[in-house]
Amino acid sequence: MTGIDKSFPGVRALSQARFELLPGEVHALMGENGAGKSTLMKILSGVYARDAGVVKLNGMPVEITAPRQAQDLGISIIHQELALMRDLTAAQNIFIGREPRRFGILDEARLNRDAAAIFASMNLRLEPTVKVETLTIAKQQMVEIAKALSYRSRVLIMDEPTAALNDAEIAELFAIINRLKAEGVGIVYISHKMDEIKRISDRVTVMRDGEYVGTVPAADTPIDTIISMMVGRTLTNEALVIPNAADAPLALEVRNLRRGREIRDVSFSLRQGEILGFAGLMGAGRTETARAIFGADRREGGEIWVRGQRVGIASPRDAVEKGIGYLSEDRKLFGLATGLDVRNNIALASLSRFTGPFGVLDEAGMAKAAQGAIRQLAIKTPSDTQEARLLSGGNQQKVVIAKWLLRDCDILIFDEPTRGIDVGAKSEIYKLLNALAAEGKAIIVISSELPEILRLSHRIAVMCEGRLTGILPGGSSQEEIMRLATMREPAMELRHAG
Amino acid sequence: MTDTAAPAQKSGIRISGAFHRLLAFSGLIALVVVFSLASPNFMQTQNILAILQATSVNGVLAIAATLVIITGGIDLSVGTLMTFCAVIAGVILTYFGLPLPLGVLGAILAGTASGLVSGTVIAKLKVPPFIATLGMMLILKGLSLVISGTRPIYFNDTPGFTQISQGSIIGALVPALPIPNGVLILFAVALIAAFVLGKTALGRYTFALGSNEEAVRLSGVNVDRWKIAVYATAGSICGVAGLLIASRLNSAQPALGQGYELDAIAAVVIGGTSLSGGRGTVLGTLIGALIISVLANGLRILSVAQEWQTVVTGTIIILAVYADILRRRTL
Amino acid sequence: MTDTAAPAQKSGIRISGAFHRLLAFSGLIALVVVFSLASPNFMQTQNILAILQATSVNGVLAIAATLVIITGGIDLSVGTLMTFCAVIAGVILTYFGLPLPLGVLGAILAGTASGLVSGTVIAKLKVPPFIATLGMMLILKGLSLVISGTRPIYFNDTPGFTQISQGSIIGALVPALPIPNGVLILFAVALIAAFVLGKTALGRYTFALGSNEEAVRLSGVNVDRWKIAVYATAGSICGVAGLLIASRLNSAQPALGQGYELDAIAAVVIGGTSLSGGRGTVLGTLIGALIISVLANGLRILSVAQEWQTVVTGTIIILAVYADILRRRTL
Amino acid sequence: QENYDIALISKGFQHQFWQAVKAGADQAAAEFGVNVTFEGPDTETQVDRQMDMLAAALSRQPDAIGFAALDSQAATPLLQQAAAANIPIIAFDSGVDSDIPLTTVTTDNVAAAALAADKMAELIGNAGKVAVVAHDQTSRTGIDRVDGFVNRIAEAYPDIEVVSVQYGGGDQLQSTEITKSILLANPDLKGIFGANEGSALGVANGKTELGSDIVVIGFDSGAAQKGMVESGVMAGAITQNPVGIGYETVKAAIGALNGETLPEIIDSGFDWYDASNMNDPEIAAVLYD
Ligand SMILES: Nc1ncnc2c1ncn2[C@@H]1O[C@H](COP(=O)(O)OP(=O)(O)OP(=O)(O)O)[C@@H](O)[C@H]1O
Ligand SMILES: Nc1ncnc2c1ncn2[C@@H]1O[C@H](COP(=O)(O)OP(=O)(O)OP(=O)(O)O)[C@@H](O)[C@H]1O
Ligand SMILES: [Mg+2]
Ligand SMILES: [Mg+2]
Repeated sequence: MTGIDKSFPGVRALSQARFELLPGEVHALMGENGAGKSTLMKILSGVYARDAGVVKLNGMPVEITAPRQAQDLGISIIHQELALMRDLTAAQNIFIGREPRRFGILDEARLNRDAAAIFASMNLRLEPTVKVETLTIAKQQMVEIAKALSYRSRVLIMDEPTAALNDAEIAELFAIINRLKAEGVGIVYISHKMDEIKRISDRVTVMRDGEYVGTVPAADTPIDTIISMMVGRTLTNEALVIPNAADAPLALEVRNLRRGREIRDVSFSLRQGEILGFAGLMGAGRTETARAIFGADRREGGEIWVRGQRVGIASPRDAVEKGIGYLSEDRKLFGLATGLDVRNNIALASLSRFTGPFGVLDEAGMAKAAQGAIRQLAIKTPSDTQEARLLSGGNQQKVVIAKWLLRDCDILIFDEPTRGIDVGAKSEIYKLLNALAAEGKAIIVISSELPEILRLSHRIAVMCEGRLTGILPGGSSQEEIMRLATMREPAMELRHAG
Repeated sequence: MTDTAAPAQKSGIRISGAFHRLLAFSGLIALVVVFSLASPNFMQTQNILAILQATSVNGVLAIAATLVIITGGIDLSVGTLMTFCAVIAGVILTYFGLPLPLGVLGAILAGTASGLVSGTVIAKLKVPPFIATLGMMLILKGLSLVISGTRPIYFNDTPGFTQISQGSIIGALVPALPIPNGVLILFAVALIAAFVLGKTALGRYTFALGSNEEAVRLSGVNVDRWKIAVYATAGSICGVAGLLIASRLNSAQPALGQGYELDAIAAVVIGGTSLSGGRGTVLGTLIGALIISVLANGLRILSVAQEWQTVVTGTIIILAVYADILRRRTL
Repeated sequence: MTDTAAPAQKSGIRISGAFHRLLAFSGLIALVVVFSLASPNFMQTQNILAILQATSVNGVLAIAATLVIITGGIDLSVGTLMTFCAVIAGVILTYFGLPLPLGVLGAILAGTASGLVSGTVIAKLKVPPFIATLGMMLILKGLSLVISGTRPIYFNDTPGFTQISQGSIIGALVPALPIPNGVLILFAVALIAAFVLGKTALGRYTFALGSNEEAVRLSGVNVDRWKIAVYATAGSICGVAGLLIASRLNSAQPALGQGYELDAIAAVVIGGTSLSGGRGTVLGTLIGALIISVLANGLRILSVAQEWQTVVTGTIIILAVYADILRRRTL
Repeated sequence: QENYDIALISKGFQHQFWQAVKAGADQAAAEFGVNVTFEGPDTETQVDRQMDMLAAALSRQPDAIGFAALDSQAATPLLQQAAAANIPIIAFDSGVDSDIPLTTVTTDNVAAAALAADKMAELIGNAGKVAVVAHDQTSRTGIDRVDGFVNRIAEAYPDIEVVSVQYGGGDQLQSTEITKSILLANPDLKGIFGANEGSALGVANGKTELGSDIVVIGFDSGAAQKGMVESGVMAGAITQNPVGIGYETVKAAIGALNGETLPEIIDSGFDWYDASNMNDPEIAAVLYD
């Protein structure tokens, strides 16, 4: 691909962008949020039409104007934003458009067999007949990967495939990638996780502001060089100062929280100025716990105490009134009002603050607050009146973070806050969380990235299968966390039995 | 509208799928029980047949609407399209005097053609389904009047015609069960539609389109073609409804049909199909259509004053759907 | 429905916002031009006033429907609620003989109350808006007949009543411009609704609910309360429509109203508001309502046969929306 | 005298005409001590809805049925079913094309509309343009009244031209808008015939809103129409005798149940009324509110 241009209303997403992929190569595409990575790949896979430039396949210029054409040319893509049909089963999603038929009738048995075979080859335990909407995002992501694999393409594009995956799944994915590579498949790999780039890719192409910056071999280029190519300057990666919060007053106490098999008797406390990390494997129940505390889901038992007082939280509204904020892990479904503009999304949880007499809104105040947040979090958007759905994935995540910062809660629960966020912004967010803690705010960070948990937390709560299997001090080792995260036979259950 | 926060399943208690499905009938069964107790005339064979007969046309229209609604669209033209197809049958059989099978074929093809037009306007011109089918509703209403010369076309010269809906093949074999053919046709259409939805590619894409049209497009599927196919299928089904109503009335009444779309859509939604697409069943729609006719019939049998009938109907429709919501929540 | 694959902006050419808004009128303007050329009677002051007067009731109903549709809901009860409010005004003014302002207040409060009921059923009982308002449509229709004793209530004892819609305050000041009050009320309602939608918290939540209700709930907003408030506001606006129609007919006609919801929703959708919620404008709805009345008036002025009027109306509704889609795509 | 159960299935329910028929039926019910129910579809196009009502009425096993057919042929099978069950049928309003009904209580709509044409001609001086606003394009009464009026004009008044026939569904508001369009399109129009109550009121309303002085002739009565005839907005109107139709239908049904022989047609008649005669006792008796 050479000389690719692409503009959207008010945004020049690509200008003279360039990319090249060899067979049997894993080629990482890097860049900050909004650099144009997804857009470039959408052009390659026939989702967008380019404004200018040439696309060549095996040396021959090709015109790709529809996803179908890309598929026929042997190009398939795993989109950054999940593109699944929620009401269909996993197997039905994978083979959409290519259903096996017999006498015109769908061969559902074969469909499920084929899907099961793909899952088996991925070492994935998943019923082909389960409806996609009942799956966690991680499992949904695995379905997307299975779908892309099922095309047996010569070119496979993966746009942040690991954003929602845990380490075990990532390892599995990398095994698959290595297998494909051996078969001569060319793979475009987009990710904001720097360690993965080193582990998996052969070459790295960096983009900035829609332009081509350079291509370097992955093995002999230091990470810092790649990062400075991305952000156009060197990032100082200063060690974080974690002020001690051990004797600060209690902000939040959760006692014996229960719901079915997802949350089994979870108790912990959180002090003001403290960051409590939540680690665990996919499906450990961290999200469920957070949602139950926030009142987003029903509880079957347990008490919640805020600042030493027992509170009844029956809905998110109650939680917010008690000063609790929750940043959801699924921004598209639960975080963003995609039809509204950036300004209103940022103000959404704080509208009452901007409401004057007769319910009239202080639009100027909202604009000022939104623009402040846009600057603070370096959200890449043409203006605060841009529709939120038109932002790049990482910038959408920042908008949701800005919403909760503006709300000014005392207790903040961040569920996968850096999902899809670039390195530069990530360290900004780490700094921000630290600053918030320093202000005395109590923070829970749920993350599937252990380095992130280790870097941020004063203490680390580990969950496994709905139980809190232990709370570790800040400096604990990864091995210690993994041991608790896989502790199937818990001591707690025995204690209850006795 | 989102079920994502669906509560956890009660551990221990597991209710079998069959029982679960049976409960879906609960609103209908409750109505039947109440009316049976209230009036001895309700549970008579004659009256049950009258109810089924009254369901046949709306049921078939509702099945057509179900297909379209599952794609996330809407079809306001089902009622006037039904009439248009009846008029076409009238022209073929009475004005041209052609044989009965041609009339049947003509009515169904007219439905298909109209569905093709709606589908094309929606898929290719990107006109929202509400507007496209609203336009078609008016166009077909006008055309029915134009073609028929604004008067009913009678089928007196086609002796077998009234048998389509009013005859009883079963009754000829088992005289104790004089189920009218119209009712059989309703069930046949329901079976075929359920088969198409569950077992064919068309059905698969119907659900997929309603679930996430953009994802289907990104998967390389020719979204436009399948969408048009769904509207065309729904149109053909409206053609069957046209034959049913024409046969019942032994005439094509060109002015009839507007307003029928609301009853059809109501049956679909009462039956649990979501207007936002992606989910729905033909069985649910049948139950929805039956609830509507049982209500109307029962209230009449009880000689409830007509103005109160409307009030009661409105209330019970809300309660029936609310009961269904409660049932799903507690299971 | 997704615009993600929208083609690129023509570089260089930038069209100002004002011009862009003007073009939204293009369908309407085209119709006006065609009818003016076709008939010298069309562009008469009298006729323009007749068109505006004819728009007033449907326009006000469509504004009510706009609010609800932006939340992603639907209100099928606007037509019969209008009638119900008119009947309430009749009971207050004619049966009880109370003074005019109380009748006006009563009609509007009746609308608010009904909206509160619909909104509560939708927000608290989670009954889908289609079903809840379908039920309310029937309930209100029945209640209007019951309360009025199935006969019209005349306002002969309330002399000022016909002035609400038919009088002309402007005409009294500027005799050359005898714009009926009904039209002024329409514009007043439109201005207020636009203000509420654009400038107040209620309006902001209206859009937010239609955009992603779950996200709004998880932001700690009392979603139920705002949703109920939107339906209640829409209900109050239907109360205004009830006064308008009662004043025009100098009577509350209890049987009228059903079917009016379709015209109202059509105006909303022609005006560019999406039925899936999250976007829409009052100005668009006004234009949509005007397109409907200009079409009806123009075709009648041209003495087009009525069956053809329907055909042409259906076609033009589709074309008008298609033209709007093209315009947005090329800009 | 037995407490008979008599089901009346009419063509409509909500309009004042049908409410007047119902009033007549209720009056007879009270007088003869029988039980009467009254039902009809929302609009006069819903033939199949009427069939469902008739079927439900049959299931109720009433002693007799009064029936105003929207379409005679469509009803034949159900009427045969009633005959088989020995339930006497009395037709009312427009007739039923069948020999099953024992008698028909009816108005001759063609003749009634022709009378309206004669009055129109007289009032506009036998020359000029007129128009018709009717309720329905396909129902029997709609067709008969339009045909009766238009044919009479064509036959007897060569200098009168019917420039427009439009249909407003009997909806007052819609009929108002139609009237205004007709008036604005034909500034030299002399008169309009509104072929049922809703249409007539709409025509009068449109005339008032435009401040026109055309001749309006209405059909049926009702408080509003009577008021307009009195005030002169409407020159006059044709009235049927709906109360009489309802009364006679029930009475005929009781007669049939008591084994009396009934005449083939019970003509309920029609009259012209205007400001000059509407207080005459025999006219006042057939007008209703
Ligand atoms: N459909 C669209 N309409 C308008 N602007 C768009 C659209 N899609 C992308 N953009 C803009 O184009 C730019 C590039 O976006 P893109 O999604 O390619 O970024 P990215 O490099 O993938 O970022 P991320 O790492 O956050 O996913 C961004 O500024 C984005 O806001
Ligand atoms: N595919 C599945 N089918 C059934 N139940 C599941 C599935 N995935 C998860 N669960 C249940 O949901 C509960 C919580 O899952 P969830 O993935 O939200 O937890 P989490 O710790 O937040 O994980 P994540 O890393 O995905 O955020 C688990 O206890 C598990 O029983
Ligand atoms: Mg991206
Ligand atoms: Mg989680």
